[in-house]
Amino acid sequence: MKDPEYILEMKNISKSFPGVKALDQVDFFVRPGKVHALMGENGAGKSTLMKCVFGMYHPDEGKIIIDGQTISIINPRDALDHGIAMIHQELQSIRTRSAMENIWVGRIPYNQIFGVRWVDDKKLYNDTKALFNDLEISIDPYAKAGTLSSSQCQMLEIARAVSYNAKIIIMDEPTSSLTETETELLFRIIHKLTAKGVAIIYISHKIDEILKISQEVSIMRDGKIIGTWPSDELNTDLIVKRMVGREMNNRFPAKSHQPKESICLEIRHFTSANRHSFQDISFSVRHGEIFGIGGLVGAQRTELVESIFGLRKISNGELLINGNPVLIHSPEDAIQSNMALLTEERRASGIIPRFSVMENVVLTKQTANKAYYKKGLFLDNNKRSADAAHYVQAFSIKTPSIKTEIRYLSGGNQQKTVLARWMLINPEILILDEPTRGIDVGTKFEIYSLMEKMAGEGKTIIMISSEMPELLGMSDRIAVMCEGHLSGILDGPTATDEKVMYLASSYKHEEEVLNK
Amino acid sequence: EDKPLAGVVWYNFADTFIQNARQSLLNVAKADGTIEVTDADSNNDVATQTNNINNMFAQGVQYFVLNNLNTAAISDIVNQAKAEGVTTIFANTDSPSDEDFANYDDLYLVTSRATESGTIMGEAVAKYWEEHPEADRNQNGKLDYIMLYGFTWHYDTQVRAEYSIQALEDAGITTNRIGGEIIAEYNRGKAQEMVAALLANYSDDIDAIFSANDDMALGAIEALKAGGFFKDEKTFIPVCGVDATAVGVDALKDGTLLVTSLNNPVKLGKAIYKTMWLLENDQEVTTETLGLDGVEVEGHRIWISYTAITKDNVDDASYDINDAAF
Amino acid sequence: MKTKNNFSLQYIFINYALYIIMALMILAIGMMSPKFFSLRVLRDILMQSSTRIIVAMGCMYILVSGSADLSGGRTVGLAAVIAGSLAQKSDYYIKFWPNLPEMPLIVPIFAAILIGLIIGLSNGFVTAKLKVPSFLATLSVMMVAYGANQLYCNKAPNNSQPLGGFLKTFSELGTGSFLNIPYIVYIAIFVCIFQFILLTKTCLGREIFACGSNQEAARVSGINVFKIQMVTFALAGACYGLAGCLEAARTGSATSNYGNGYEMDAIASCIVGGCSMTGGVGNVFGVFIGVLIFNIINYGLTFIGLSSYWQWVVKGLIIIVAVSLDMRKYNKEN
Amino acid sequence: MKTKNNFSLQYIFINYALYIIMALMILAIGMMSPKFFSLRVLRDILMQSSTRIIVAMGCMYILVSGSADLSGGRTVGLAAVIAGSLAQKSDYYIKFWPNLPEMPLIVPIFAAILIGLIIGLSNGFVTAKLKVPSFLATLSVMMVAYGANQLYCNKAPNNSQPLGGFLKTFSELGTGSFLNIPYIVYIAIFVCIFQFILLTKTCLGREIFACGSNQEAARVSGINVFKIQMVTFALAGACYGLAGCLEAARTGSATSNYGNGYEMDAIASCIVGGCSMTGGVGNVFGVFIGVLIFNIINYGLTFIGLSSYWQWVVKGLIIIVAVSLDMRKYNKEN
Ligand SMILES: Nc1ncnc2c1ncn2[C@@H]1O[C@H](COP(=O)(O)OP(=O)(O)OP(=O)(O)O)[C@@H](O)[C@H]1O
Ligand SMILES: Nc1ncnc2c1ncn2[C@@H]1O[C@H](COP(=O)(O)OP(=O)(O)OP(=O)(O)O)[C@@H](O)[C@H]1O
Ligand SMILES: [Mg+2]
Ligand SMILES: [Mg+2]
Repeated sequence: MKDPEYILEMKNISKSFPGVKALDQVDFFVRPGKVHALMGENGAGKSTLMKCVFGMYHPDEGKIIIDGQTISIINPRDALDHGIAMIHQELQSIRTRSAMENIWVGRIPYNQIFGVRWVDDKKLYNDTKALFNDLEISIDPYAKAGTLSSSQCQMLEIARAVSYNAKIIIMDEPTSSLTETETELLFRIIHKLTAKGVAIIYISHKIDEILKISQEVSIMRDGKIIGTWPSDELNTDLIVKRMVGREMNNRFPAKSHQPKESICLEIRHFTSANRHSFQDISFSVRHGEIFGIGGLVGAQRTELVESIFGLRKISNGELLINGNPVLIHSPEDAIQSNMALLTEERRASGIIPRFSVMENVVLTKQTANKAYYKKGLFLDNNKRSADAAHYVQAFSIKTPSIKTEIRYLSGGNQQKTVLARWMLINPEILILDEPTRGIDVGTKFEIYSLMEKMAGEGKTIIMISSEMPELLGMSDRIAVMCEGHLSGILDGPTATDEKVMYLASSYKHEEEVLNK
Repeated sequence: EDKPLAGVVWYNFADTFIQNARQSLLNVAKADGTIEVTDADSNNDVATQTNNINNMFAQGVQYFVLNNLNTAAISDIVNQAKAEGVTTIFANTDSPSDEDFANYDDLYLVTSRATESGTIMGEAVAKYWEEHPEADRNQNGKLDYIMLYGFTWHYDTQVRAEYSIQALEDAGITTNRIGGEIIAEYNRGKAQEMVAALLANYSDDIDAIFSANDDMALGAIEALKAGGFFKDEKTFIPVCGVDATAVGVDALKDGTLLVTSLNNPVKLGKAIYKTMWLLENDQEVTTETLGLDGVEVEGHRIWISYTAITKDNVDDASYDINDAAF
Repeated sequence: MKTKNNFSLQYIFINYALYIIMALMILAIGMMSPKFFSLRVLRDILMQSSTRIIVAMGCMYILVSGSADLSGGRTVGLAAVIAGSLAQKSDYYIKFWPNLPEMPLIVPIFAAILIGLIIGLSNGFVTAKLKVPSFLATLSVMMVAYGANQLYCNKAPNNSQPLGGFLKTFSELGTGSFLNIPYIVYIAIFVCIFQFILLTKTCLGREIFACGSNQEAARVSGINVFKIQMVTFALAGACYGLAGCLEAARTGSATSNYGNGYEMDAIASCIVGGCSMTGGVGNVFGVFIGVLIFNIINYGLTFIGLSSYWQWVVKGLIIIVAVSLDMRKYNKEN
Repeated sequence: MKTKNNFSLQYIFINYALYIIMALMILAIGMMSPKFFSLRVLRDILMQSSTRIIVAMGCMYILVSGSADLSGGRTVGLAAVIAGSLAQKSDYYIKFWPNLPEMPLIVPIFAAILIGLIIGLSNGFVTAKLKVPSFLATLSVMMVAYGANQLYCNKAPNNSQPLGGFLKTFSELGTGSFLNIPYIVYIAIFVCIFQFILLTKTCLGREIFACGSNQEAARVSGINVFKIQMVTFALAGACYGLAGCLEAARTGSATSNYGNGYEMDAIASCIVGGCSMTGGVGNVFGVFIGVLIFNIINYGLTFIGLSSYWQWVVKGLIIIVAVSLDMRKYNKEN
């Protein structure tokens, strides 16, 4: 039998959910040994299409052909048996179990004695270690997944997908919580895989990555594939145009704001109650400033901003707003001080899954300002709907209606909804932890514009970002953290990739120097 | 200082009768002071009772009093007590067999005859039935009754149901049970709800209601009242209970409850204590030495009789649990 | 339009499985015994459901907020006894508080709700502040409440007798009716409406749901999770207290054993009615129907004269069938 | 090195709070009544804990796999009655099966485990296949089991009487001992060791944990979640069945009420021992200690002669204190 041209063919796939036709007669073909990128705006149907391949959804119509054979995939087990592996966009890890079990779950190495499958712990550890070495991942195989940071969990997912030795690996936004160093690592892994003939389906909103890694690009819009092109025929503008359906010349809005002299937020000697976290951090942020925070994974940026917001305890340090010391013990206090925090993990600490889009948007506003939505004793639904509808429009949140439960939205649209929640309270200090994670280019631009506008109004914005262009493109100043320490603050306009990267690993260097 | 210790294991403190017997025993013991009493609650559970028995023996009691739930394992318990060498009194429960008494000399029984409470109900209803020809409400010649059970595995529930019907049949009355085993778990609310449901369907048939305790009988009465009964003579339905609780006696006075029977908890408490006291003082246990009204001694078996309580003798239902004289 | 057709038939069956089964059940019982279709039966069932509905409503607050509550039954019991002890006629021969004058109706009601509140707040404190898992927290508080109840009942001169001799007004509360509908049915419906409004129309209600659905996200969004948990447990406690008082009034007596097992019935009714043990979902009407279903089964099976033994078996099977059909509405791929 | 010092003292107190409290409790009881420090008491407590341990182990499978199981108690009851009815002497005056010859010991044991398995598999089927939430599924199955048990017990000639008159060998199983340690203690320990090995050393065990911790993640990793749930419920059922048989042997009788409430005790012990209601965590040793703590409280408080009313109060308070201290180990900032 001669090798078919395509390893995976999806023909005429349709899938509907109540109120949405998520996939509309999609044809999609993937060649072996190639990276096939799949792009599209939030809610275009990318994840849904991939879930159909992986047996998590069952298409209403259409067929799936693998290696020239039409097959029906009824569950993920089937998909795995057919040599398909997947990195999921939203999947949480098995938090109570170790990293190595997370990788090998479902096929833990064993010795069969008396018909019982005894776990071969040694092999389990060694295989994991070998896999990690191979992939250059430095995670303790014994560490509980619940104690890992989101980027480490993402690396675990990647390692897991690779470990299946699959013919097809689906990667649904694998880099959305990775820093550039790790992204590089992922690309090296991908190269090794494609060299072995593995087909990769790569979903991402980061166009640079797509152009760098993929050979072919398919673009989806509204549940349809609008075309497939070889990557070398494409460039950023073309992709954006095809995705969004209109021209987009700039990735970032023109800088229009000017930081004021007055200091809005200042922290002094901030030290976490957790001894392994950040130590002695001091900086101040001015009114109308966009203050970026950069660093590698594990730099404790998230912990720092969560402490500022009252989610975590500090053992030392003080916080000043407009020059006045304030005590913040809880997010409630923080919100009363006009702060907002968009957290890093939308699933864990962002969305209220059972709430409608509308209720998710208005949640903080209605809690913080009880009088605002009240009509008599009760909530004014018209007002709430109007506010929610405004943001659904402004952020182009793709949802069948504002009454749809948020858990049915695509990942990017969930992120936009949570952002809208914070925008609605119109905070003086807005802290964003990876704000554009999983968000499509068009909307990213909208969000950047919004940040510009807010800064222009004299509001203070602190943004953690692992996306270097975003960090460099938006920030007035960039603080770089390394292993819980502040290793330096760079001036936005003069900062470069290299400078940030140097500082991001500087603390380590110093310590090494000291030890020698 | 070194007073002999008596360990008492009751089946369920949540049972009013048991609670009063327990209190009475403690009061008598405290007032007299010869024997110290400690007790435990089996919570209506055989396994807990088994644990409590071991616990008492581990404490090294000289007298062991068991309000036994585990009526199938009497011989085993007697053997265990014998091995421990502890004087044992079965209280208010099914009697050990003659072999058990032969097997162990220091074995006693202090109890009411549970069967009597059934018989009292049956006889009262039989009497009512004779006197009131209209009591056969559907005129089918049969006495259609509802039987409210407590817990099915309870010896008392079983004999009360059995002997009440037995008494009717002995009086030559044909009976018919409506609604199968209605298990209301000695619970007033449950009985009320279940009788209400039965009443909605069999309202024209029901001739009498038997209940294994007063609480359930009172629940039944509430349901009957809501169903239009007890308005006058004509709408009277005989309902019988057991225990003569305060609320039960109230109902007798109101003319709703037909009959109840008193198993005097004070008498039980006193009889248990007096038995131990006599043994402690090396005296023989006889009806005379025991000296309690309505308590008879038959060998090692000490019987307390139930008193039937009706509207006419409600005063007999009262007792004073603080009465410590014996 | 193949889909459309499927829609109308299958859709209805899937989405209203619970109601359909309830209707079938009623029909079946009615066929065996036509007297079942009577106002009296309806009234009985509503009346029997009333206190259960109030307990289930209390339980629903807790489930929606993401906890579990095992203290319901024993709180009902304690409240019943306390209300009863304050509602006795002054000439009753074993009056609980011999020196207390006769009280106006509001006193026992208020006392019952108060004791419910206290237990609720204890539950809340142990769960939300001491971080004991709600299952254990409420189990422990329940034990303390039960112990306290027995100690109270055992006080002289009562000596663990069932409490009786209630004032006319108090008994009337539980057995009287207006327009042939019992007062307690009005009260239960009032509690439902109150709760419906509180949960869906007020900010507090939405915050309760938010905490139950994703506590961490709720916290980040500025909701005071501790406060919300205290409030839900307090509301639940108040419901239990009220239910206890009505239970005493309805049955005309009270013992320490009242309410035993109500918490399980309440949780079960809530789940049948669409609440989830993991929190954040539930609607008042569903829970109302859930309680009714249980009570219709109980009443109906006794009504047709089925022995209690068989009732257990049949009840278990009905619930399995009803809920498994009902669950199909969540298991569509979406 | 201030931190180091803190470490050694505070760390130990926080991480071993449960053991420390248990030790304090034992000391306190021993001070009040020195006879408490005796081999006999130890033996009693171990013996009383044995069946509870086996039930708790069964329950632990379910909690770890992310479900809840309310059927434990009634399964114990049914198994006890069935085992008992097959273990009677041929000359017992109300023999359950009058025509059956005396059976070898293995028959009642096997029958009990079998009935446990059947109930477990029913639970599993209703939960995993019919998608009824485990709380309701096991509640319904429990109702059916209880009804069946009462019907069985009510069969002539037994008529709901407690079953007794067991064969020597059968009673010996529950009361006999080897090297002064009761057989049932050996059996309980064997069950624990078996479970420890199964959960930690075999693939099946790992899969159970994975399903409990994150069912969706387990499913997309290719684990057959349905199979795992069936297996855990079956294992749990087998434990309950075994416990039921031993309970009958230990007490020398059996009624349909056996095992009533054991499921709650088991869940409570599991949670005290570190299991979570949300699944995926738990260790055999912790659960073992959890059961012991409950039994020491029960035994100890009776031993010092505390009245049953006060026992409820004290027990509730001890659990609150112990668990809230124990919970601090999870609430450290790390
Ligand atoms: N389980 C579901 N139920 C209902 N609607 C759904 C469900 N899953 C997805 N959808 C809808 O299908 C559409 C496609 O979603 P999908 O997750 O495939 O988008 P996506 O292209 O992956 O977007 P993103 O870039 O944000 O991840 C969305 O409109 C979403 O609301
Ligand atoms: N050693 C650790 N132990 C426990 N939790 C950790 C540890 N390191 C990180 N985490 C968790 O992971 C999350 C992110 O951690 P951290 O602040 O170190 O990452 P970051 O520098 O913000 O990196 P990223 O860019 O991925 O957000 C935090 O919520 C933190 O609790
Ligand atoms: Mg997606
Ligand atoms: Mg972070």
